[in-house]
Amino acid sequence: MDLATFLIQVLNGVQYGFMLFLVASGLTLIFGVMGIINIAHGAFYMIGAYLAFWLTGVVGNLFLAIVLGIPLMVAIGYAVERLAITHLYHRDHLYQVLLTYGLILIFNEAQKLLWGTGFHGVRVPAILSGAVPLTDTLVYPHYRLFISVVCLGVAAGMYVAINRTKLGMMIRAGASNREMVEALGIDIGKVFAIVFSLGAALAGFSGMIGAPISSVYPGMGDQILIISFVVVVIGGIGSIKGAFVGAMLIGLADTFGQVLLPELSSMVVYALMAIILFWWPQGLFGRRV
Amino acid sequence: MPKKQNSTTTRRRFLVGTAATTGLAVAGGVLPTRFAIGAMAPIKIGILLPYSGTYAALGNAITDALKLRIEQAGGKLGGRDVEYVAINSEMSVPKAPTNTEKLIKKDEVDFLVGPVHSGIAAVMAKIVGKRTAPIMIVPNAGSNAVTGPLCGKNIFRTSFSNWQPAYPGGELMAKEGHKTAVTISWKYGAGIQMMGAGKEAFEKNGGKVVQEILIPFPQVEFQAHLAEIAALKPDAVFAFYSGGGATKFLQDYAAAGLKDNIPLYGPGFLTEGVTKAAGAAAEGIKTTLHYADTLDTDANRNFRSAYQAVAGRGADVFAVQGYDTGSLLLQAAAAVGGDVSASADVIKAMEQATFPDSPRGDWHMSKAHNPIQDIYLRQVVNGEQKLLGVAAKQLEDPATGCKLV
Amino acid sequence: MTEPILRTDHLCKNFGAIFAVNSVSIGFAAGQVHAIIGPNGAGKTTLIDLLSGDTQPTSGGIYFKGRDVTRAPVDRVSRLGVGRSYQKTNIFPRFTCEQNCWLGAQSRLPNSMRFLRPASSYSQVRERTQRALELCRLDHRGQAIAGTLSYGEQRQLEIGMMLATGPELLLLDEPLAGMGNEEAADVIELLKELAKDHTLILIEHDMDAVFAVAEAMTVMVSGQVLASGTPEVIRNNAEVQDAYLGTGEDH
Amino acid sequence: MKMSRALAGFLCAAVLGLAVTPWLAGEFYMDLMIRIMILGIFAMSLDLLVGYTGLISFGHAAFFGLSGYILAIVTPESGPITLWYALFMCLAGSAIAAAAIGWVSVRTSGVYFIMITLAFSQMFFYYFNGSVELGSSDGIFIFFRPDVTLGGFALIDLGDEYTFYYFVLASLVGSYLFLTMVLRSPFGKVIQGVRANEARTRALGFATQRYKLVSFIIAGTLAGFAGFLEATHTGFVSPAHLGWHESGMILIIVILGGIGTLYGPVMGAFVLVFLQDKFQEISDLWLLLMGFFVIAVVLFLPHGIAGLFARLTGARPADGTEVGDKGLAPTVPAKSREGADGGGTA
Repeated sequence: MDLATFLIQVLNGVQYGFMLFLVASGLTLIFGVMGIINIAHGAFYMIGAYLAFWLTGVVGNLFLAIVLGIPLMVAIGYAVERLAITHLYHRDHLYQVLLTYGLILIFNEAQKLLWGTGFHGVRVPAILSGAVPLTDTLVYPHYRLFISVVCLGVAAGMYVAINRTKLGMMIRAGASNREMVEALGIDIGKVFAIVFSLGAALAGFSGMIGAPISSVYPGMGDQILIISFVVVVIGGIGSIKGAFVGAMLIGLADTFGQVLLPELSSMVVYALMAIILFWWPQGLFGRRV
Repeated sequence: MPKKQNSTTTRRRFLVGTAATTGLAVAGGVLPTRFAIGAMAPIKIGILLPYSGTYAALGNAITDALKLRIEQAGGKLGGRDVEYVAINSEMSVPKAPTNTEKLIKKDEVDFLVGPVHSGIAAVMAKIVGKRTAPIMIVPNAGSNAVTGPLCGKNIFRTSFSNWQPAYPGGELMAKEGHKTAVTISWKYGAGIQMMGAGKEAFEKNGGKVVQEILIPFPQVEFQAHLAEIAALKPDAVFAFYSGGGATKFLQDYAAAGLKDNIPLYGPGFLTEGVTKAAGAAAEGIKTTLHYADTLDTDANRNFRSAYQAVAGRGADVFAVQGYDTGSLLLQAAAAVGGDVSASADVIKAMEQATFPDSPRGDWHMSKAHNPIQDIYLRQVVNGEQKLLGVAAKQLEDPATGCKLV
Repeated sequence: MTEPILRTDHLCKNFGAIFAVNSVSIGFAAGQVHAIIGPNGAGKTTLIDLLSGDTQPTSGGIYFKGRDVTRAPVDRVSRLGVGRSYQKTNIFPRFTCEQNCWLGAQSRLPNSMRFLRPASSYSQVRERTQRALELCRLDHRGQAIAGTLSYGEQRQLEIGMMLATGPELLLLDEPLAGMGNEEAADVIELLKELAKDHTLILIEHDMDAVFAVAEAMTVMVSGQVLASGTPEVIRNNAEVQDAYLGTGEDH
Repeated sequence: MKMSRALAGFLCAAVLGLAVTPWLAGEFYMDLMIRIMILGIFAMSLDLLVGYTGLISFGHAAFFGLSGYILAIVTPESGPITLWYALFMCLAGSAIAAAAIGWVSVRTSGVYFIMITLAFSQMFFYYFNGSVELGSSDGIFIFFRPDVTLGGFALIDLGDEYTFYYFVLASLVGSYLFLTMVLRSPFGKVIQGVRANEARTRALGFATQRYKLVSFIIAGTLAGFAGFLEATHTGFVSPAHLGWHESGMILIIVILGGIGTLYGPVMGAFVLVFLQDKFQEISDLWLLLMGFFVIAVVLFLPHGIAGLFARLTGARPADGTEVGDKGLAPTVPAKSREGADGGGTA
């Protein structure tokens, strides 16, 4: 592997990592603040992608579709939280996994009813359809760069929101001490509903913004779900910083695994996870209990 | 879809009867009973296809076209009504044995149509191959093994073997003057077999495959391998993906700028039914397949308009395979006047079936029960599969390992 | 002076920059009741956690009967003969009292990797369990679900579980916490009885109780030992009065 | 583990019912019962972890599938293999794998345990998925069922459906009795203590990690036994047998049946398989029905069928892990706070 190829692979790994971070951040937020394992997170991602496909068809522009789609995702997240998740706060993880597994089945079938079983592409907005030449044969699409920038923006936005806003304060407090928050007269139920809706919206947003490069098809949420969990667990459950580092590690490990260890490529990320949990049983940035 | 609420109760009564008269049944009392039922009861067609997940579109296309063909012939098989018992395979191989056994033993279907997935095909073939009934018809899964080592008297295929559409593709690549190539596909039966056939043909015709990339199924992250291809700079790339994977591969391949520098070839599935989703990324790609949308025959035009009318979407190769499955069933049932229990005669009729009205052009069964068919050369032009000619005339699968040959 | 049964040597435990326990060296004489007192946050519970093996020290050493147990995990410390109860009741609330004590008793089998015979057929475990229930005065409640007991009974049960392991030394973290006067009096009686054939190390805020049972005392402030000695010495130590006992007359 | 008389009677009747099934039901139902019984063994093995040791494994299918692959590898293409040899290889392989995975996994807890078991099973999945010699994602066949011959005479020929049926039935009863024995033993008491309050169990003098590991190995080996039966039954094994969907499905079965009861998960297998069968007949959208059903179970039947059964028969729980409302009850606060730092760290 010459240096140019190496750098290109690093670029690919980092970009994949950014995409993973976007999905995993919502997952870790819900995990960390509410203590809920939401395996329907991948389904939210899928719904986002389908919304992008559908709304782009209606309004003719992906960006507009995203603007319209996010409130829809928030609404879906809110409804799910109120109807189902709210019964899980005092239940064991086991039941959370199960109930959200049931949600996956329902969302997958609902997707089938609403949008059918075909697969669809979503056009890259014209303004971003160009590419940057990397070598004489290889170019790098503007849209991928755009996604990376957006992901960085989201990461920065989350940092600010969590550290500098009142909601962020409540979220931080809720994560560390639920009783105390309740004692302070804050409606923890409301905080949870907001967090869950935001998490769902983040997943949906990832699906929407990723739709032009992932394409849109049934069952697309299942594939991203497991790898997102790996990211979250490596980083330490509940840690946004951990999710970011985990996403980068997985993105790079997966990319280089494919090239250097083609025989074992898909095992690489799981092996990495096992190794990390062996040395850091709470993930890299997890809090010890 | 006709479901079988009534048959369940019938079956329960039948069970009680069996328990009471086991001796009688063993003595052969079952046969006349069966014929008596056979005269009036519908012919049962068990269908095991995916109706959810990534390949749901294939399952729907096959089912719709199969029913269309039988409806066109009056909705009866050999004068008997038809009852469909469809199970969603969910593309799950672990569930395949149960689903297959259920269709055979519980629903006692006369014909078993399915599947899409090669792994499930192998499971089904293994179960069906041990028995004399029902007769299995594979409307898609291309695993060479189904009409190779696993072939059987009562196992037919109306689609293709993985070898068939891939081999001419490899030839084409060499004929167009390419000396080196990289093959890329998923690491599973179909991918391995198609890449193998393409490589075989390419190297027989003077080419050299410099790298074989197999990505774990069903992963769709291609970036790392595209960079690898860009670094290798082969003359051409030979690829097999299908469905959502194909869309994504084509898009990523184009977006990485490779499409303009390194031409892409492959079995027709690469561009089949994905041109709309892939858009410009699919333009100009040449593939080989046993069907092309724009085949200029009455049979094809009629089929396409009829299918569009009932299904509400354009026909693709999967629909064609479903349609021909219907034709095969019609001929088989007609030959025995609807008494499909006489399986030797049914099999004979199926072996001799002809398909003059097939949208893909006439074809017939090989000794291994796989289509001997034309493979077309197509190119995506303005989002449509443009027919460039016949890549291989009446191509027959080598059927390696089949004891029927 | 005889070699103490348990001794610490410049024991330290810090969480980040904060020293919860700072260079503590104490010897606990065998057979004595040794109380550790001090204001909240003085590091008493952390010290007990270090002694029991629940927490590992940052530096320093712990020696039980001359044996280095500095890094020994809690289960090994327990098997060496150190029992402990927790500040916050720590029992198996869904088990019966008998089952709670059973596990303690069973832990004294050479090992519990035994799969064939029913546990109930081990008569020595059964007897031990029974004795522990009697000692903690819950023999009449053997079949009651632990979670349904009164608070005081749960504290008793926890002592019973500990006794079932047959310890030589008991670490008791505020055994009287949260109890009414009557319950507390019962437990003090129990402690006095246990003191007859066990070494006791206890943290307690109730000074009357402490002075009623303790034969030796250590005062901790800010992770360090302020003073150590007999109750008399401690009571009259000016520094202690300033730092902790304050006016001393509250109690 | 005292059980009520009603329950004991019910279980005896159930076994009797299973014993006569081949004489009453047709080929299909016999086949279905075999599948259910195998799933029952698989589910019981997971119950040992989830219901009695408090370890929620989301990768239990790894052993189920691995054992099938071992059978496929040791079975020659020319003829059947000796039952004892095949069984030994499958069980030993599963046990070794469980020891290796368990050794790493029991160091973690809570969500991390769920995830690390998932990670390991995914590693197995991708190993077999990528192994061309073993059929990659399409799977591999086992052409002959094992048998026991003595001087050319087949003593046990699992190729015979009836023999196989009773072999599986005996395995089911045997597994139940084996696990009951283990749970009554001193070892069983310790793991139940671990589940109820691990910290306390440690403080009482038990090196709990070792007990968790041994429990993990026993459960993995038993899952391997179920996998051996499954592979023998269908003559086929594929990567999907050890995928996370399979692990999730068996968890659903355990919870549906009632965790911490052993017999509950077997009933869970029974109900789920039949329900699937019925839902498939009712509607094309049967997965939608299944989704609502799963949610309903979580919300309204947290103790599973066994809990319902206990309520109906008025069975009194004998110990902390006996019956539904003593099990992993919904009132237990989620032990989910580990590692929550809620951001502020981006």
